[in-house]
Amino acid sequence: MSDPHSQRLDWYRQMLLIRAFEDTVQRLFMNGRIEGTTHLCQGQEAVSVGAIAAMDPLDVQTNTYRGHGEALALGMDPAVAMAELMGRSTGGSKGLGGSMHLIDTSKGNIGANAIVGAGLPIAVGAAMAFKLRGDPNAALTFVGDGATNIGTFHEAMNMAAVWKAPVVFIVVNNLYGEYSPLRMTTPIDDLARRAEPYGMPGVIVDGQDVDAVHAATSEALARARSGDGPSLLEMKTYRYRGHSRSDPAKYRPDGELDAWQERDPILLLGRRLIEDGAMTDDEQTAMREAVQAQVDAAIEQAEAAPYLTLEEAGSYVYAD
Amino acid sequence: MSDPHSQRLDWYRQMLLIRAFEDTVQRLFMNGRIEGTTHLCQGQEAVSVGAIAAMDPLDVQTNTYRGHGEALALGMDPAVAMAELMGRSTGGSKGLGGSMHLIDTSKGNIGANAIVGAGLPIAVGAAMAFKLRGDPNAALTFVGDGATNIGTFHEAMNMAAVWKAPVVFIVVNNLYGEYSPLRMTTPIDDLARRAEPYGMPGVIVDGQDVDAVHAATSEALARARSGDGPSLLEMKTYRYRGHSRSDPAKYRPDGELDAWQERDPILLLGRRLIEDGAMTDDEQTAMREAVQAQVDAAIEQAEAAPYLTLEEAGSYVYAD
Amino acid sequence: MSTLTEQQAETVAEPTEMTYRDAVNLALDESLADDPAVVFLGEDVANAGGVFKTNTGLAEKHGDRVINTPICENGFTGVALGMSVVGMRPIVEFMFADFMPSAGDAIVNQLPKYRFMSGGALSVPVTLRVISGGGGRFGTQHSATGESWFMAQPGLRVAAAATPGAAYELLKAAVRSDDPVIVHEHKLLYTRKGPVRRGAVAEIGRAAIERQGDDVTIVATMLMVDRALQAARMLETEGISAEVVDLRWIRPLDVGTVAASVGRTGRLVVAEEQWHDAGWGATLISRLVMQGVYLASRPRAVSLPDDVLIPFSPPLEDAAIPTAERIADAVRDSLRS
Amino acid sequence: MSTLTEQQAETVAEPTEMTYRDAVNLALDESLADDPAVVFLGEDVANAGGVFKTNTGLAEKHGDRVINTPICENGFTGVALGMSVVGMRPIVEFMFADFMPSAGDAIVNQLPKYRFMSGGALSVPVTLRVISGGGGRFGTQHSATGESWFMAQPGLRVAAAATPGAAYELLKAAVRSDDPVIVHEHKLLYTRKGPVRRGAVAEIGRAAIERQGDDVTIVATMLMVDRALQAARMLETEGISAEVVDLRWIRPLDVGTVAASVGRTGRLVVAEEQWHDAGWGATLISRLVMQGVYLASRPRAVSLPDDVLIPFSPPLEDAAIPTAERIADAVRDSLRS
Ligand SMILES: Cc1ncc(C[n+]2csc(CCOP(=O)(O)OP(=O)(O)O)c2C)c(N)n1
Ligand SMILES: Cc1ncc(C[n+]2csc(CCOP(=O)(O)OP(=O)(O)O)c2C)c(N)n1
Ligand SMILES: [Mg+2]
Ligand SMILES: [Mg+2]
Repeated sequence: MSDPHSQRLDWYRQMLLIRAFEDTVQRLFMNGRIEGTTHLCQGQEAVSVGAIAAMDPLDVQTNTYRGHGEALALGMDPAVAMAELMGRSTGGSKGLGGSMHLIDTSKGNIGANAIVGAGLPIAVGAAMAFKLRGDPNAALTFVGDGATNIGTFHEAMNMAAVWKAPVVFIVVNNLYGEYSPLRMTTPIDDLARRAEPYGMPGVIVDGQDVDAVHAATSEALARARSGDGPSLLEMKTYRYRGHSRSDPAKYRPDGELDAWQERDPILLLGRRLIEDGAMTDDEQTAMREAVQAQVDAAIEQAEAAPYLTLEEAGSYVYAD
Repeated sequence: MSDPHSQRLDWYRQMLLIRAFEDTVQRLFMNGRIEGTTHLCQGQEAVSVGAIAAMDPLDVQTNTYRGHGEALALGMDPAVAMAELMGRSTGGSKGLGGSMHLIDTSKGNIGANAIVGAGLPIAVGAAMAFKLRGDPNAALTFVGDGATNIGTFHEAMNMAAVWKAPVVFIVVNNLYGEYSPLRMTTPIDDLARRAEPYGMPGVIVDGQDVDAVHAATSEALARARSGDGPSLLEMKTYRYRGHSRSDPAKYRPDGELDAWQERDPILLLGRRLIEDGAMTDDEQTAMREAVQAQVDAAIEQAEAAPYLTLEEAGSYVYAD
Repeated sequence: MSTLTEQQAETVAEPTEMTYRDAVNLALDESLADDPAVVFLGEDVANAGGVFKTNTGLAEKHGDRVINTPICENGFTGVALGMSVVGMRPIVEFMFADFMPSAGDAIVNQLPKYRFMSGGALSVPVTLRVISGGGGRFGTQHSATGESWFMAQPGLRVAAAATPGAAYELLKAAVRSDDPVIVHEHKLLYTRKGPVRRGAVAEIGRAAIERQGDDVTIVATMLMVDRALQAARMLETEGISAEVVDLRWIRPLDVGTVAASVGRTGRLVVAEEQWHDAGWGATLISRLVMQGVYLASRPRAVSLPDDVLIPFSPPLEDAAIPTAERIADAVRDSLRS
Repeated sequence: MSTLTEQQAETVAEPTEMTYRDAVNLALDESLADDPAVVFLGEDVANAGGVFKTNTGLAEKHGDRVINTPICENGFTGVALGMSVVGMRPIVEFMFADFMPSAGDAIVNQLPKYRFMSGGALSVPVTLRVISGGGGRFGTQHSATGESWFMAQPGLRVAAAATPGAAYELLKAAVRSDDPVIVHEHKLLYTRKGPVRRGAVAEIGRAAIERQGDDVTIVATMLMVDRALQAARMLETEGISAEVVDLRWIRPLDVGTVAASVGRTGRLVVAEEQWHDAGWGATLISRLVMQGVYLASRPRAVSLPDDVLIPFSPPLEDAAIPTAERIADAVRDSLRS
């Protein structure tokens, strides 16, 4: 992965995979092949891929119910992810978690939380463990714009700053918290300002530009590892779909979605790769088809897999 | 009260009363005439008196377990306060609350909370009620430096700012949260910076100077009433005693207390009043003796008063 | 509440059929319309009718008294408390019962204690509307009923709605109470239809006998009432006559109504969408036994399986939540011994 | 825990007399010394020995593994969870049980569910040390035991220490468990003396019979064990022989030990420093009755008075919290019928 070209090709592939996965999952929910609810991340792929590409192998991260992008960027097998969404025993959490909890500890994914803000102190705790043990590692945590209004965000930021914990807070500002536009619940536009009361750097990043996301996250992680403490990175991005399965997102002004799609993260990187001569149009089409095939195969594998019994499920509550 | 002299004479008297009350309460705890624990505010009198003097008659405030200063500055009868500390039926809360809950709704004191940070959203709620009803009133809330680290602080500040609630946050920065110096739990020195992520003004105020406290609070309240929203005022002050009854405050560096006592709020105002020819030395001594007599009388009245029965206590749980 | 019940006598209308969702909406709309002191706040309550579409039209009709909050359960519950002590009557929506622990301090240390700490000077007329329950494939952090979490706390009242009529009357009673009341709604019941008596206000602490029977008393709340009624119909074909009590109030607990029913039937089954430990079912059994109520056979409890969390996986979630069949089995078992 | 009990057999020392406070301190010190993965965090835990002086010397000996936190219960409990899933074994101090609701989300939705949501991939060896109980004139927001608040939650274990020996053994067991365990200490017991067996580790879910008797079984936790023993001594002079069971574990509940005891005595009194609703006392009575355990007379509960909060006023607080006399009265009453 040291050759920059091959690295960015892989980023492109990951973003295509996430997009294909999410589009497919949406169809499966709509036609009832997956039950419950889901929170998709189309449009935010550059944040997941760029930030996670900056992690070292033994770094960890926590994310949210909108965590499919991070899970796949961390290398979770789409078949394992799909099986989890379908509640099968072959899922990452054996079907006990579902769409909101794509977890894979072997990939440094130590939590996808369905409680807003709850993942932040968990990441700070992991970072403090690294610091106490003298490990060279750091933690990332992904959190939404709306989540910056809950107390846990403040408590986690404050502890991380006072302890100089090696953690980076990725605020995924997609302009909405459920049906509420940012300014309906938040008195400012730039959430990077929320770093100030902790004496922590706060940086605004173009969340559509995977190169920019990667560069900013790499710098923040280096700072964290060096002992200089945490950072907050505000990723300006947009979610193409509604908040969750049941949300048609009627509350968004006309044209807003189109404007953002003109700066689609996959489009942007795809253009650059062609300009740089790293990839041809045909290669991109081929790659798109390849990841879709991967996702389609995942569905088949998942639907063929069994469910746990309730008794088996009960064996995963306690360790002792 | 329009004549500035008479107003400042009254502030002086209030500060003397609070000091005498707290010193006396401390003795009563030490010799067991009051049971349980108490949190005294000697050294912080200018904050209580100056801020509360800026309130309109129908404004309200919430404070904390360290709330004797605010309660008395709001005009609570020392005999009623003392009876509450002694658990008597003549206490402000009929003895059900105790030292941590000196409440007097008739004086705009709608809460003294023993849970760190819990008073803040309550003040925001009262302020929002005023705003929704079109009342011309505002709310104050007193909170410690340590309390700015709990989530409720952040949640209250954010709601107040986004709703432009007529509320003023008085951060009483006395440099310690229990046994922890500020910088052990908080990554910054000036808590006024904690207003930034809400787009709210944050002002540093000399908490030893009652005139400065009054001026800053009056300005912030005027702003709140005008619809421009909340403010945070950081009052730099110091608590002379330990955190609570059981705390000898051994953790403080030598000389720190002495340095602060040189800028004792009562001393500062007393000097000014003499310079301004508003008061003589003898008048100040007489006033000091008068308030002490008031406190001593309060003890007698309180100790003569009865207790509720448990059955009576039970009648104050539900309204219906 | 006596005044209310008089008032009610005058004004109760003929029952009209509507969904549980519409009953909630009607109670909210009337509460906001009847009293300018009523405010309604919560996450997205004023947007698109709310996440469970219970709030359709309210923001349009009642303007700035329907307030979208930031995501901060403990904070906005404290805000409701602050509003209440200066004369408002807030209704707070909890989008999922699972978020009540996020407001744990406000619910345990503030709402129920505030009046007491003021020596009775302050009242706290705050209603928490809590959308609860499993079966929706929302996973282990979004499927609690939480109906017994706060039943031990003096200063609170806790209600749970099993029918459209109960959803309407309980919410009306909560908003009129001068004390903090938690009202649970079950997300799987929103589409259920049933009669609603406009103007009716539930009596605090009064359970409702949903079905009369002679052989056994089944006590349940919310979705479990529905399943208990299904079980009763199944049992009827076997010649077993089951009485079904909708508890309606978890605090205060209507031990009297249940004791009277068990006095007639001699047998008790509690059907609860919660673990048996520290729940209303255990409390009810304990209080009945301490009162010396006669039982012809051991009481039975049909509950969430001990030591298992609620799984996302659809077949597993269905296996965890008590069914009509499991309730019927418990009844049959109780008749055997 | 079998390995632990073997290990224990080898290493348990002769009992030595010490205070409950020193027993807690010893267990903390040994836990930190035995395993570099153990960390201890909370408000002022590293300052002046902590607010209840249970932590004297720990910061000096164990350095940066004893961590003062800012005031943020939900946040630092989440931090402990994060530490635990990457291999540490955190012990968290809650200065007052009343602050657990401030960490409600971490305690209800995170600690107990985290392993399950990961399909068993993650373990959460977190201990919460909770200083609880009334009688200290701390008022209604600082006097809860909170011992049954979380007993319904699968994924958690809950213990409560009545003696110095229990304080030591339960804390050792909690720290060694790979699951989240809440251990309650009672602030009025810190000065009590009793024997402590160094190296002993409590068995999870095992109650202790503190006093043997034939006529009645009194079940209690923490301060109430002490008062139950006083009551038993008073009753002895009347020729009544009371067995006293220290429950020790609230989750899991040792129904077996209590059932066996009641099987011998035929009578049951629960003595609890909590309201009876939704508590371990009600749960125990319900489970015993559902098991069909024979009772010669109705079970009795001595609890906090229904519908009354804990008042500050000293004589009122004393009237609210169960006394040895009230426990003895309940026993006498149970023998009458
Ligand atoms: C404590 C809590 N309150 C409310 C919710 C319901 N909820 C789930 S997602 C969400 C909006 C979060 O918005 P944001 O943080 O911007 O993240 P996004 O969904 O945009 O990725 C809300 C209110 C929750 N899960 N947890
Ligand atoms: C939620 C909560 N956590 C912990 C405590 C215990 N406690 C009481 S006061 C205090 C320190 C508060 O410090 P600060 O906010 O600076 O106020 P001060 O005591 O200095 O006036 C602590 C930790 C509490 N009362 N509530
Ligand atoms: Mg968002
Ligand atoms: Mg302070």
